[in-house]
Amino acid sequence: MSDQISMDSIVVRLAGDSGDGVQLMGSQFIASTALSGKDFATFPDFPAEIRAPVGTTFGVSAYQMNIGVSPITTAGDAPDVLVAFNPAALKVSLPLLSSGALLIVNNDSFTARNLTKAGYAEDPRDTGELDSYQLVPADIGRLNLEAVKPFGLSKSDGGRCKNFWALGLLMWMFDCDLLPIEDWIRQKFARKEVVRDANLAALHSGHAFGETAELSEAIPRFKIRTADLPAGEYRGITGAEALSLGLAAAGELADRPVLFCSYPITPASPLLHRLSRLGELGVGTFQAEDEIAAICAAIGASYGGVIGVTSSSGPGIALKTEAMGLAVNAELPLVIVNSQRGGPSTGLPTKTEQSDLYQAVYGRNADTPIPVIAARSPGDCFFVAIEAVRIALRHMTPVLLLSDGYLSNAAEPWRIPDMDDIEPIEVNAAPGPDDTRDAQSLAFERNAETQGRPWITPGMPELMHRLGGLEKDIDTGHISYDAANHQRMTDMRAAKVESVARFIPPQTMELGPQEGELLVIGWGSTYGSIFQAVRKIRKTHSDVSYTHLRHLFPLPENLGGLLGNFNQLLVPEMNMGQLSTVLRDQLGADPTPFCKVTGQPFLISELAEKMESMLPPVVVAACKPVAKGEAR
Amino acid sequence: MSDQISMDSIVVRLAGDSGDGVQLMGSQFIASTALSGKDFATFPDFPAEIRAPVGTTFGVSAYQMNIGVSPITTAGDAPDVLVAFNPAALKVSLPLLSSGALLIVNNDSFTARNLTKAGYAEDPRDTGELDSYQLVPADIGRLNLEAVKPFGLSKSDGGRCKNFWALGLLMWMFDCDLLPIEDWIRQKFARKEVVRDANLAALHSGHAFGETAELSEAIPRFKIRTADLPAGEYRGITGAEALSLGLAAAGELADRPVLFCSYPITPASPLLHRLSRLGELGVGTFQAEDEIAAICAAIGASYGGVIGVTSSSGPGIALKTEAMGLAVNAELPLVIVNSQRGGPSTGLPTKTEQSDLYQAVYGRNADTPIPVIAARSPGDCFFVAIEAVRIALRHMTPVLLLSDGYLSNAAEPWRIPDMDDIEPIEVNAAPGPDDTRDAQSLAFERNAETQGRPWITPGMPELMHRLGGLEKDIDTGHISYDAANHQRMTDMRAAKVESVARFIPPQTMELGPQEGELLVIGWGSTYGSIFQAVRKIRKTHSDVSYTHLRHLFPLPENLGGLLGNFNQLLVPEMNMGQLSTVLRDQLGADPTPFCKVTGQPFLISELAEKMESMLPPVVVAACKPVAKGEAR
Amino acid sequence: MSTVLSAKDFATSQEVRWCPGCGDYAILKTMTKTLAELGARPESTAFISGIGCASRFPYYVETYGFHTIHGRAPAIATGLKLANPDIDVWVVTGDGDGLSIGGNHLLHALRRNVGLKILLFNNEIYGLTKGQYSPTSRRGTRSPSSPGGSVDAPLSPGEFALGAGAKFFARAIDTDKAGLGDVLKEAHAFEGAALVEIFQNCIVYNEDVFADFTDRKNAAEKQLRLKHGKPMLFGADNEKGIRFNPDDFSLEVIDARSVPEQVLRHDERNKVVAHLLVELAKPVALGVIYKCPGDSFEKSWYAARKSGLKRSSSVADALRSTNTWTVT
Amino acid sequence: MSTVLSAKDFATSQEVRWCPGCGDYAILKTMTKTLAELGARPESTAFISGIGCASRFPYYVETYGFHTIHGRAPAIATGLKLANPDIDVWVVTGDGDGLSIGGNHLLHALRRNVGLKILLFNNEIYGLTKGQYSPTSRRGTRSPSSPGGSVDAPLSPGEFALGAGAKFFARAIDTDKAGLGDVLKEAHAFEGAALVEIFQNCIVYNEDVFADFTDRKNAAEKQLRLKHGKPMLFGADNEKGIRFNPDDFSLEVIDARSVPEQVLRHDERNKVVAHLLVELAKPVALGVIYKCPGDSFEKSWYAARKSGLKRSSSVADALRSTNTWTVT
Ligand SMILES: Cc1ncc(C[n+]2csc(CCOP(=O)(O)OP(=O)(O)O)c2C)c(N)n1
Ligand SMILES: Cc1ncc(C[n+]2csc(CCOP(=O)(O)OP(=O)(O)O)c2C)c(N)n1
Ligand code: SF4
Ligand code: SF4
Ligand SMILES: [Mg+2]
Ligand SMILES: [Mg+2]
Repeated sequence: MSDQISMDSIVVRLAGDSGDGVQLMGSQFIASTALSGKDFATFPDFPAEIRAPVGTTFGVSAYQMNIGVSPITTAGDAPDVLVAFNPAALKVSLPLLSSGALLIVNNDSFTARNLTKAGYAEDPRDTGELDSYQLVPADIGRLNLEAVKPFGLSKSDGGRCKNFWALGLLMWMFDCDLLPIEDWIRQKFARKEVVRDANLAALHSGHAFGETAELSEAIPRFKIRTADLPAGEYRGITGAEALSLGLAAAGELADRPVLFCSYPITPASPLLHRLSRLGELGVGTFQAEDEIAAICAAIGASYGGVIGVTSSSGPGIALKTEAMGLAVNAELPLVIVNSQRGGPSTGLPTKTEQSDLYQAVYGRNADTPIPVIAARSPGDCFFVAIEAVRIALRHMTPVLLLSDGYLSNAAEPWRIPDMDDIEPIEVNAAPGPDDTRDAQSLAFERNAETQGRPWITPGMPELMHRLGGLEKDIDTGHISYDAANHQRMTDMRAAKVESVARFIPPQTMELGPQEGELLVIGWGSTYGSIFQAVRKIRKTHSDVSYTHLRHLFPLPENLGGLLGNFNQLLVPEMNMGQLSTVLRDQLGADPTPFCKVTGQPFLISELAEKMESMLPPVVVAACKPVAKGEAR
Repeated sequence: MSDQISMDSIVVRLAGDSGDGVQLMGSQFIASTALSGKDFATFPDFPAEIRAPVGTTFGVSAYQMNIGVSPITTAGDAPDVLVAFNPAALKVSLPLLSSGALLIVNNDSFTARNLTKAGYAEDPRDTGELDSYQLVPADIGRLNLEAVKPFGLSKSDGGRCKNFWALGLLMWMFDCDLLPIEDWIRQKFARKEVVRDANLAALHSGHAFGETAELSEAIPRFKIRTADLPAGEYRGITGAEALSLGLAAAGELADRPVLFCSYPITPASPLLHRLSRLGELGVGTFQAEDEIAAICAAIGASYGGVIGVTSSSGPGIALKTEAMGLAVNAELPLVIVNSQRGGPSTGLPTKTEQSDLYQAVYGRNADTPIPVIAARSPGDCFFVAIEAVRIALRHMTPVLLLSDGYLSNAAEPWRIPDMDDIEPIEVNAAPGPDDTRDAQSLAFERNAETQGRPWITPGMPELMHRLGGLEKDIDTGHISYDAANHQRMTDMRAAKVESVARFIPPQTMELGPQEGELLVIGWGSTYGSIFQAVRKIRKTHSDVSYTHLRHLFPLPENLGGLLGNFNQLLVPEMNMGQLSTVLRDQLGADPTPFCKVTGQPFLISELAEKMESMLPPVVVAACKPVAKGEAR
Repeated sequence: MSTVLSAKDFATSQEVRWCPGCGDYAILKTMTKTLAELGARPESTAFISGIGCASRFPYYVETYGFHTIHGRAPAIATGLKLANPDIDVWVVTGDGDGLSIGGNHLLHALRRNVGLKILLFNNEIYGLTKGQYSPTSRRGTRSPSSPGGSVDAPLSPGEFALGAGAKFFARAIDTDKAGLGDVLKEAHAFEGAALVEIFQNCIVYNEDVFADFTDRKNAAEKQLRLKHGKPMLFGADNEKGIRFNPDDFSLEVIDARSVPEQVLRHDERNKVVAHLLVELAKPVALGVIYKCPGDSFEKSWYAARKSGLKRSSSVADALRSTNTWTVT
Repeated sequence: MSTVLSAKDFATSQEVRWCPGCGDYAILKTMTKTLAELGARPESTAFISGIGCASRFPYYVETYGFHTIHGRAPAIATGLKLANPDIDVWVVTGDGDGLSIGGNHLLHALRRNVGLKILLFNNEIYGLTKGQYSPTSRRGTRSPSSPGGSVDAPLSPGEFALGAGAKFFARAIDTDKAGLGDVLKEAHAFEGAALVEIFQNCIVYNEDVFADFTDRKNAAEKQLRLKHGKPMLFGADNEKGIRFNPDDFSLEVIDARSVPEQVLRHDERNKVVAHLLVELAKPVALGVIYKCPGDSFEKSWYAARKSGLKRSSSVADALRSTNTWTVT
């Protein structure tokens, strides 16, 4: 066996046609590395078409992963290993690779036709442009077909096994146990024996290829150090999984069912899919006729005493806006999940962006404040979901929860929390009947701290009352057109949302001191990249700190103070500077925005570079030449 | 004839049941005073119900007007004359009146039943609570019925003439010519002779009552000085009228038809109603099935080469949000008019508010900038409509135009502009066919200054191209998922809207010097109140200035500089501080918000008071006592 | 509180805010009376409405009530019904609310057969927004937004409902206490979505638009009151009948005395005849036009779930339902 | 450019981005061929679509094309048609786009009879969002959002259209060039709103859902190809016929040879039979099921306006159409 290359972490990218099964292969590989105790982060990147035209660059589907010792927080800037199923995949990925990267390419796909489709005038394997990489050409197509031949599949069906062939090879390179993935194949294809057996054969064939090719020592093997993660029971989790489980957990913590009402849209649909399998946890799902019906059904559910949740991405959230106003006015709990994607309009449905913050914080007619919170990582989605429900029930308000396409699909290892450690969610109890006040007034008797009113729902005797979207008398809830009352109600609604800030923990630093030269402020899924970038920069600049916001509206009460402790503020965002607006507006701060709107997550390197540019150059004392006449 | 009381201006308020015809009476009275050359401003204030229950306070419909020498810019803080058709109308209006005001009350309505409905335990005419006013009780009900008796109307039909009876009395008090209103009645009721004659009889009876009662000298007559308005041809105009005519004018100036697509909603419907009568001006109207269909039909119209306009108020605008994103992405011209009303949700449909500024500036998913402009007065709506269309066509972008319920219904005398003085609106011409580039690329060849692309529409030969809401290649307009292209397109969309600022006149002062202590910044329909309040305060504080924004996004380029010239900034708004947010965000300013959310316009007095509180007390040198030990 | 309730017990303290003479008053009265007669429990009854004059209804009924937003009541009511299928949910909507902006939600609530009793107050006009023509307004309707007369073809609520796959469609007249009361009771008894079109007179903006057949003096000649299993007869002495003409596939009026055997018997489940009945103009068909019992949406929805919306498993287990590993 | 155009001239340079084997390819091919056969002018033809796999269609046709937003194509197309009634406007939509989120716009476009040719690509699934069940999916459809099988009752596009007051409804199969081509031509010739339901095979998420009757080997037995005025015959040798049974108001299959006089002749204007035909399952009715010519919306709309959208008066005059006075 060749010597294994030991590394702290490694970035692997799989790329191929939409139909090549790259996403499946990636997630299975990650599942295996997870089981071997490594930390990881993934970034699935796929086209908007179901099956984009074969062989084209815009049809390339990719899965990138970063595997290694903790903390791994991004899928990595530059892949060290690329598996390219066709020339287009090679072409698209090449600019990303780290120099000297290992390139495993599927030889059989380098036909004249595919090269043309990918826009290659000449075969790149011949032009020398791959010279700086470690090229491992493999006849994946042919070898796979040979492996599956015994099962009598058609050529095209047989060809579909090639992701398992490549997976087998990867498993060998990273010395993973084949057993779990074999089990998985057996289970997944239990009803299609031929496919099951063919996939298993392909897997073993790829694995064997590693062993055999090893003889020529062409393929390196990697030994990645095991993650030094905190002790505990772990699982792999994507944002969509964590968010669905979090919503179910909130239902358990509040002891109420959850009704999730949605209409499919990329990249929000996985939530609907996952939740529709969580019936046993007291979660119901309703696929409505559109986004408006979805939020309205969720409002109806909340009105009926069940935790109403709705979900979509930007364009669908836009459609829900009017109904959010109703939930605010009617003072009903509701969670609205936005899995953000690139826009405007249909935009870039499968690419990630954080550009719906304006919409979340300011995007409604009238003075209609709604608390806004955001998840930072796949696993964090679980806790943010619980937090959203907690706020909604405590204050009797809709809550906007921001996730994004990247978070939904990305995976990380996650320490399974002990449900007993999580505080139960209290529901504002319905009052007993009261002779002195009628039900109508009881229904609007708000808690002085939270402005939350009791959650009185149809079915409760003696508490019948009428609710509506017209302005209500602040005490009785009856329709009121009174001028002074409208001011009081508007103030109450503002106070309600402001009061959320008094229930949340103070903002803390992720990295660095409480005061210094530069504070980086992040929110949402950029957490991973910013964390690594600041960690890196801090090696030379200890006066750089990093804080990451979960609560975007209202902001934590101590945030203004923290911001004031630094000379410079940097806000990296995957939008045109929306959090910077909120910070200027809410805190009068003057941050430097760092914006990227390409549908791709930040690279650690570009973040680090930006920070460098804001900081004094590092002085390496010994070597520093003193310019003539320079005052020291 | 009794001596006439000469005044510079007078505030008159009419109030009664929704069914009493108060709005009609008010607008007719104003038409008459207008013809006699007075300046004026009106404020119709009515309940949300079609016919709210008779006799109740929430069913009171009122029409307030301020008449006099120029400039009259608000309907006045405190009425000098009140005509109250019933106890509820008296009760609601009393707190507003100036001390010593003249109260004309309809005696016949002060029945026990009506008093109870209005919440009066005792008849206020007996309790002394009207002592500080000048009470003129008149048997309006009875006298009117007597007057119309000859025409054989039923009691209830006859009773409906009483607004004309009261109008007759007012006409006498203000010495107006009866002829125009008689003509109007003859025309309006041409097909219903009996009603026509009864109304005329009621009008004359009221007028005669003035003459007769005069004998007892109980009723004063007023002589209001004629307005010193600039020379020109004038008409009365409401915001809804001016806006409709402005849209038609824009069509004429651009030499394109206008298609106005809308769905009824208070207070936006009057626009639809008025425009549906302007067919001869090349304006079409389409009443869609909902607000989404309305904006989409308008987009379709613009796509077809006609100026597409849509209109609604807050809740309906919310529904249009998704489609606005399409118009931005497709780079199509579109005007979206928002007649704002009180919210959130159904809120206070007939009350005014400026609380949709957040929605206008920030309220969309993704980075989707749209220019936002607002009208300041009824007549200004005409020019703002033209400006909106001009921007839309120049930059090929949707434009949001903010009006509000107050502006829609309020009236003022308006100098009719000479259409020849208004610059024609240029349309980005379609290019001729070009052999070197295909139609697809020609359609997206943007003007470097404005980022406006040519307006190529179906029917034009050789220019067929495909358009859509997915991200487009910046040059060819083909679908593009390319990362760098998305950044460039996002930047282009931002640049497009920013470029609007280079085409608008620099911000100027309405009142006061270019630098000083306090700058008041207003927008929208608060113009009238702020103008009067600053004019008042400037008598004692010459270092107070006032500027009023038409362009809210992007802001005028010189605005930041102007703001910097003052020590303090005050932003009065009928919302919770939304323009303050925009100023903090866009200019890093630190304004003091002054917010009012009662569904009622600002009073001049409350604005003046607020300014006082921010300014050093006026030192009246001679009398100022020097406190012991006080350093001078 | 299990005493017998009267119509009055279902009235709230709120002053009713419709125009004097509006047909909505009569509907309200019949509704509260019917609730009392049905022995409805206020706490397990909810009225959900959209926006419009009609949609003010919930404020006046002493049960749970939710005046929501324009056109969305069926969607909100669907959520409520899934959350708590034990609540009797009445939806009140208008021709604008239910068929213009809300057409899609009504369509899908009917298609799914959600157990809602939906009352469509059809006055062929937008009342609350001051009289614009609506999707049910007849061609040529002059209104503030159609000063020259509307050009849109009107929608037939009955055809719409049947096209949507509705399993219950009935009609009644606002002021016809008995007829409306009967229909409300039938709707209440129906398991799925029941759409009731009520001809409602808006005296301010569309006065007497239905007077031709609702006027009591014309009632006998112009109304066809349907009863399941009974022959379709009308006229002062039931002397006229309805016959199906298989040659031109139409319903026609015949002399019921001379050819009684040719008079069609009303079969609520006959969808073909229902299509013809909803289009019949002279006379106008009233009562339950179509009824086809079957499982409601919520029933099927719950049936597909082992324990309803109850938890039968724990999140702690669910978190571990995939491969896990332990770091020590 | 008044040369004769071929199908190829209607193809754009864009690579077609559907899954290999998707039924959309066949429809595209027949469409471009039909455009050529109709002598359509590219500059006065526009394709407007919503969002979905089907809605990618406009990118591939060398005419004007607008890929809009989900469900709203009929509304956008209505605006275009009013702005320029001379454009031939084709709307392309899917069962999700047109009947789920866009149900209301389709409803009202049909009701108003706007002159749009609307192609509903019905694959009974949401293709683009990866296979969730749609409003036309059959009960029990397993999909990512209905792992246990859907419980919603499906909507029938034909019933929906007729309920909406559509004046033209036809059906065709994606791969049936002749049948689809004919129907497209009929739709094109129709003045008002023409809805064409196309059974489209989504090979990825709902493969062969229509195979039972679309398979060529079953065609003769399972398809009823309608021709106006012709008897309703089917079977390998046209040996079977359709009869109307007036006893139970149903369509039934009879032996066309033994009782040929009982075979119904297809009358496109017979709405009652149209209702029965759209519900007929064995055989499935194809071709123009219902057609009732009448003025289109845009025609009535323009007729009500003296000079169309042209100006016949000046703003200067309009500004003075009320009382004015002069200040000197
Ligand atoms: C989103 C939205 N759009 C429009 C309106 C304005 N609006 C309120 S009621 C109504 C129509 C009412 O007509 P209908 O449903 O027939 O009820 P009616 O008043 O005739 O009883 C409209 C257009 C609104 N409140 N909200
Ligand atoms: C407002 C909005 N909601 C949801 C979506 C997501 N979406 C895109 S296409 C589609 C359904 C497509 O189904 P169908 O119309 O049947 O077309 P098909 O893909 O099957 O051809 C959905 C839900 C969207 N793009 N926009
Ligand atoms: S406007 Fe018409 S529908 Fe509305 S309350 Fe008045 S009469 Fe009734
Ligand atoms: S997902 Fe289905 S409908 Fe969409 S392109 Fe693929 S086969 Fe066609
Ligand atoms: Mg109505
Ligand atoms: Mg589909």
